[in-house]
Amino acid sequence: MTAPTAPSTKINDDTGHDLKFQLIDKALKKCQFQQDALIEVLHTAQETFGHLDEEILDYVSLQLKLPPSWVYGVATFYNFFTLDPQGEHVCVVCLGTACYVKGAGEIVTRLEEEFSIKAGATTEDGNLSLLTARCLGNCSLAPMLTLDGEVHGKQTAESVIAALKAKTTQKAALEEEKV
Amino acid sequence: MPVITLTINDELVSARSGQSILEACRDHDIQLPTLCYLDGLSARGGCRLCLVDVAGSPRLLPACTTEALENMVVTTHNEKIDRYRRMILELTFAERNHTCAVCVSNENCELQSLAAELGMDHVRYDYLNPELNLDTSHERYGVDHNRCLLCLRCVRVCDEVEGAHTWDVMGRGVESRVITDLNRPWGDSESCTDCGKCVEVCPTGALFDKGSSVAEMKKEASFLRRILDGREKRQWQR
Amino acid sequence: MSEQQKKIRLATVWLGGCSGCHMSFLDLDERLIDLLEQVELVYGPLVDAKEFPQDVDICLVEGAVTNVENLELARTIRNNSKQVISFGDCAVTGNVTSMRNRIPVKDLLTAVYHEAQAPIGAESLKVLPALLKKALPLHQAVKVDIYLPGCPPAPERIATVVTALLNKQPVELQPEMRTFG
Amino acid sequence: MNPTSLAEQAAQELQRQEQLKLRLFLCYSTPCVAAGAEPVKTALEELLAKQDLAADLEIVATGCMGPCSRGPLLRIKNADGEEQTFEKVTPEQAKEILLHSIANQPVETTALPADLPFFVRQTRIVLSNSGEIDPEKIEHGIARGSYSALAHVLHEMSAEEVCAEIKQSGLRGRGGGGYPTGLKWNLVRKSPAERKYVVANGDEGDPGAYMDRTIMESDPHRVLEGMAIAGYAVGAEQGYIYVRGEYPLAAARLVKAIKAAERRGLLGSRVLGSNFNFRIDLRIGAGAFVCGEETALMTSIMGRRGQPVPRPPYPAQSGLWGYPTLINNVESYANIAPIMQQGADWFAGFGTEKSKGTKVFALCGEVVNSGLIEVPMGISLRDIVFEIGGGLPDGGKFKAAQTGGPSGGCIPAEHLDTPVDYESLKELGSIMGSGGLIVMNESSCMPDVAKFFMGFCMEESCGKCVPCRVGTVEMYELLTRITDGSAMLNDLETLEQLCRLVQETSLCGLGMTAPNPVLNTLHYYRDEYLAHIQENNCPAGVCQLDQIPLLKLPEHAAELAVFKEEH
Repeated sequence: MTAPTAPSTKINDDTGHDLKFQLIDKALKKCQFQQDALIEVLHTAQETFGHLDEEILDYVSLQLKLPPSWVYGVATFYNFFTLDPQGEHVCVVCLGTACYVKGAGEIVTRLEEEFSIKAGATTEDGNLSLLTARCLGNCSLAPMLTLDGEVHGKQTAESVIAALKAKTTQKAALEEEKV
Repeated sequence: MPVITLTINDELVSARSGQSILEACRDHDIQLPTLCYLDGLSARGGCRLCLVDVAGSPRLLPACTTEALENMVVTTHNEKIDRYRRMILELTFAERNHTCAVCVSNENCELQSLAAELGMDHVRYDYLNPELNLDTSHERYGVDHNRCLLCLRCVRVCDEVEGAHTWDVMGRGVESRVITDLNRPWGDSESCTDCGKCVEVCPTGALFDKGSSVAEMKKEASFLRRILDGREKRQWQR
Repeated sequence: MSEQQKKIRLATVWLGGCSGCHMSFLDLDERLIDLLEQVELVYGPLVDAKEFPQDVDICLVEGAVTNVENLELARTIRNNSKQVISFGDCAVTGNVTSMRNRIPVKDLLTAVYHEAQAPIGAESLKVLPALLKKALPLHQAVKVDIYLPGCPPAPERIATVVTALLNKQPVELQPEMRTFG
Repeated sequence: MNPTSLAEQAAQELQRQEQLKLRLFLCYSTPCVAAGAEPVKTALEELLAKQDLAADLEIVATGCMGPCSRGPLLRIKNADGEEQTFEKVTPEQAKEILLHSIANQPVETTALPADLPFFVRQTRIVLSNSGEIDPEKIEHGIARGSYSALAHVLHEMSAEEVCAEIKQSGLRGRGGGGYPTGLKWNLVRKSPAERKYVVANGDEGDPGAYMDRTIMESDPHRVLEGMAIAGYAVGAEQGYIYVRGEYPLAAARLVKAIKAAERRGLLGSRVLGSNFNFRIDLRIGAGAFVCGEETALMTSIMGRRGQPVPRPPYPAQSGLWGYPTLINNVESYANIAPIMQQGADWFAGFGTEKSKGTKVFALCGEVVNSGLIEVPMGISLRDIVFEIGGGLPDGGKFKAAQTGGPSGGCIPAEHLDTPVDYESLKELGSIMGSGGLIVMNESSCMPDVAKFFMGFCMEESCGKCVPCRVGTVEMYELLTRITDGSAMLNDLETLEQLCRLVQETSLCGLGMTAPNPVLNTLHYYRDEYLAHIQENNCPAGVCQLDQIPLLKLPEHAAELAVFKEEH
């Protein structure tokens, strides 16, 4: 196993990486390195890095003086924490009861077909992660979903696909411009 | 220590205050099936085999985590409880790939002998046949997730007795799996002390000594009581 | 002839298994002679009968249900037998036969018929009965009356079950006689 | 702050509000924001700035007003106290409404009728401030009485008296269980310990339920005040409020509210000039339904895998870190201040004999007015669905009302006149639950709905006990067979037996109640199950039924996916 590396001693050409670890340090200090605050620290890490890889988990385990398997167990228990990086765009389809009876299941199936991924996975090009949620509490907007955190209500498979295509082509166009 | 009296299966029995129903039963040679419970480790109440009927309780209660109380009336066996125990065993067999015939612990397995004892002779539910691996990266031991019951004796013995906390569980629900460190190969574990306690307490062939072939793995969990008594009561036995 | 008619009609069947259970049956040794005085062996790998007969009293079924042919035969057995016995672990639990269940059928056939050391060739697939997605214990296909576990079941277990059946007594295996494996 | 200065501040704020010519209340809760409340707010603010009207006018970004499907909602209130509510407001309409109102001209956009059953059939106790205040401004709450109950309790009542009052009110747990709140408080109060905790369960996980989120978003001080009163009553100095991770807005507002209250001495040390200290910390969930179960929630607060532990011992005896812990649902706490303010007898005047007060429901699914409602206990389902909800849209025919989420069940049309209270719903094989109420029409297939909930429980099972961990998967498999056409009749029996097992032997509430949707739909809609199995027919037209039962496979051998020439 790689030895846990403190950000200060880390040789890293990616300074953003160090900055991100500093955010974790801040969260650790805020909770006074209390072991009970593991979930809070993981929340911070997840928000900062977008996922929790081995290096991060190892670091948190070392700092909180918790066994690595304990930290890994907690990180994999909760839906919010992901061990793999997320896609450029994240689409979360609500599968709560109200959305389900209004056809959210169909939307997921169509998206899976359209982008050739299973719900919960990220496209190979890293462009899109398709996730599902167990009720986001916007039942009056059923079927609803979030696109990069933005709430979209009363959707159809067509409307989502169009919105997602717009997002992905937008990016392609921007890149072309740069070239 | 104060003594209490309770009724188990229509018989008045005495127990020490603070004892669990299971401990009271075992002190009086009343048989109760268990899988996750092991004398010397904290009780967990996960396998649900030691469920008993306690008069006045709307639900069946796990004997291992329920304190025996004065005047309690406990029934350990009846048609329903026995049927439920068999069904729980069916579910346990259906969950992973327990192929007794080719298992290192064949003939020395707590799950296998419990099934025979309780008369669980076939499984009505779909075998889930999960895709699970075998980790033999450790120098002396191996872990075969196909045989794991998630009783977590390994996790508890490693944490509570050895103090290494190498083992824990990842994921949840039917996807749960025991892991070492950050879900790395056991052989790479930095926290593991290679003591082998986890192997000895494992009720099935999930943890085994490397090199043992079919039906060769024999385990002895009684060492636990001995070393715990030695440690807590300073009664080392030679 | 009337003597013959009174004999109990016994059948044994070999589905998806290794025939080890039948070997164990043969290990009844001299007890086989006593047995054959009471029963007529009407079907099975040990006798020459093409079709599963009607009016079978006792049928010992070895092996898991792994393909459509097994399934069809299991149905026939059930329809024509008074008592069906799951004979050995493969019939009772799927056992070793079901270890293929984790592999998709297509990959399995590719591995066996195309990539194996001595490839058998695609043409053999044409005569192969369709495999079920999973190899199943017998009782998940048809109703089973008695479970006789073991890999293989020891001759003593077989003797206990068969004797009880011949004597029209309830079959009750002691715990040590009903372990899997 | 002490009780006197609290009252002074309330009076001051009220006076300020009364001097305003016009107050514009814009619903700024999640559904309305998603429907476009933000551009409306911007438009109104720009207009205000341009016309230099900021001194006489106020835009209040409020919490939920109720009829979420009609959002964005804008309510306008003039100095005489006259009110008008507008639905589906666009920025242009909003400007027009504002300009005409200032000029005292009639507004062209039609307002919602004041006697809309959706509004008049409700009784708002818990939600009395919701839609009336800016939840991020503590003065708004104080002007409407926030923390006055706490002030009264701290200075005029003993802990024992508080518990007695709550007991007398007949309030029962709003998280679903319905355990008498007063009894629970007394248990914790009497548990001898050097330290105790108060926990608010805001991990509202039932799909189709968002009452707690709305309460926390719309009136966070109401919850904090209830917790502080509880802390005083049971002898705790530390509270935790556990908010579902999916609710970032609720969490943010609670953080602000806690800070604001602490700054004014309404929380923290020597609350309101008394000797009572009470801190509240926020804990944010990370996505696990099982954490709604009280023992699992507590393990999660302690930063561990959110797995439940067997009860007894109950949290009242041994909870957080082994200390006695009072754990109640957010909505239960939101009921406390009104009870202390207006008295147990007043509260007990609402509802039925055994179920007192009101209940907040999230009414959604196939219903015209979906949204958040608060109704007195004992109201009939028919009144909720057809009066308040306005019936089903597009001439749809009512098939079932689902309550209690994955722990509840579907109530069929023949029981529409059942009064909504804990006991009646239980008798129908459902539960009150936390308050999700989803209306279904004829296009919902009941075995499919049961499968949906079982899939939910299967994915959310923590994995600690065997019956729930494996049983939910096996039940899901059986339901899959029923809905894909490969089931045989004996599968139904296996399913029912398994349901009983999981119900009776699971470790916690998740497993114990997971079979409810199956058993309940089997009870009321057995014909539908049988149609799937025996006639290969899904009456609602939802299920594909394209698989073949095992025993019929030999007849279909040719179609089976066998490895043939294509390789």
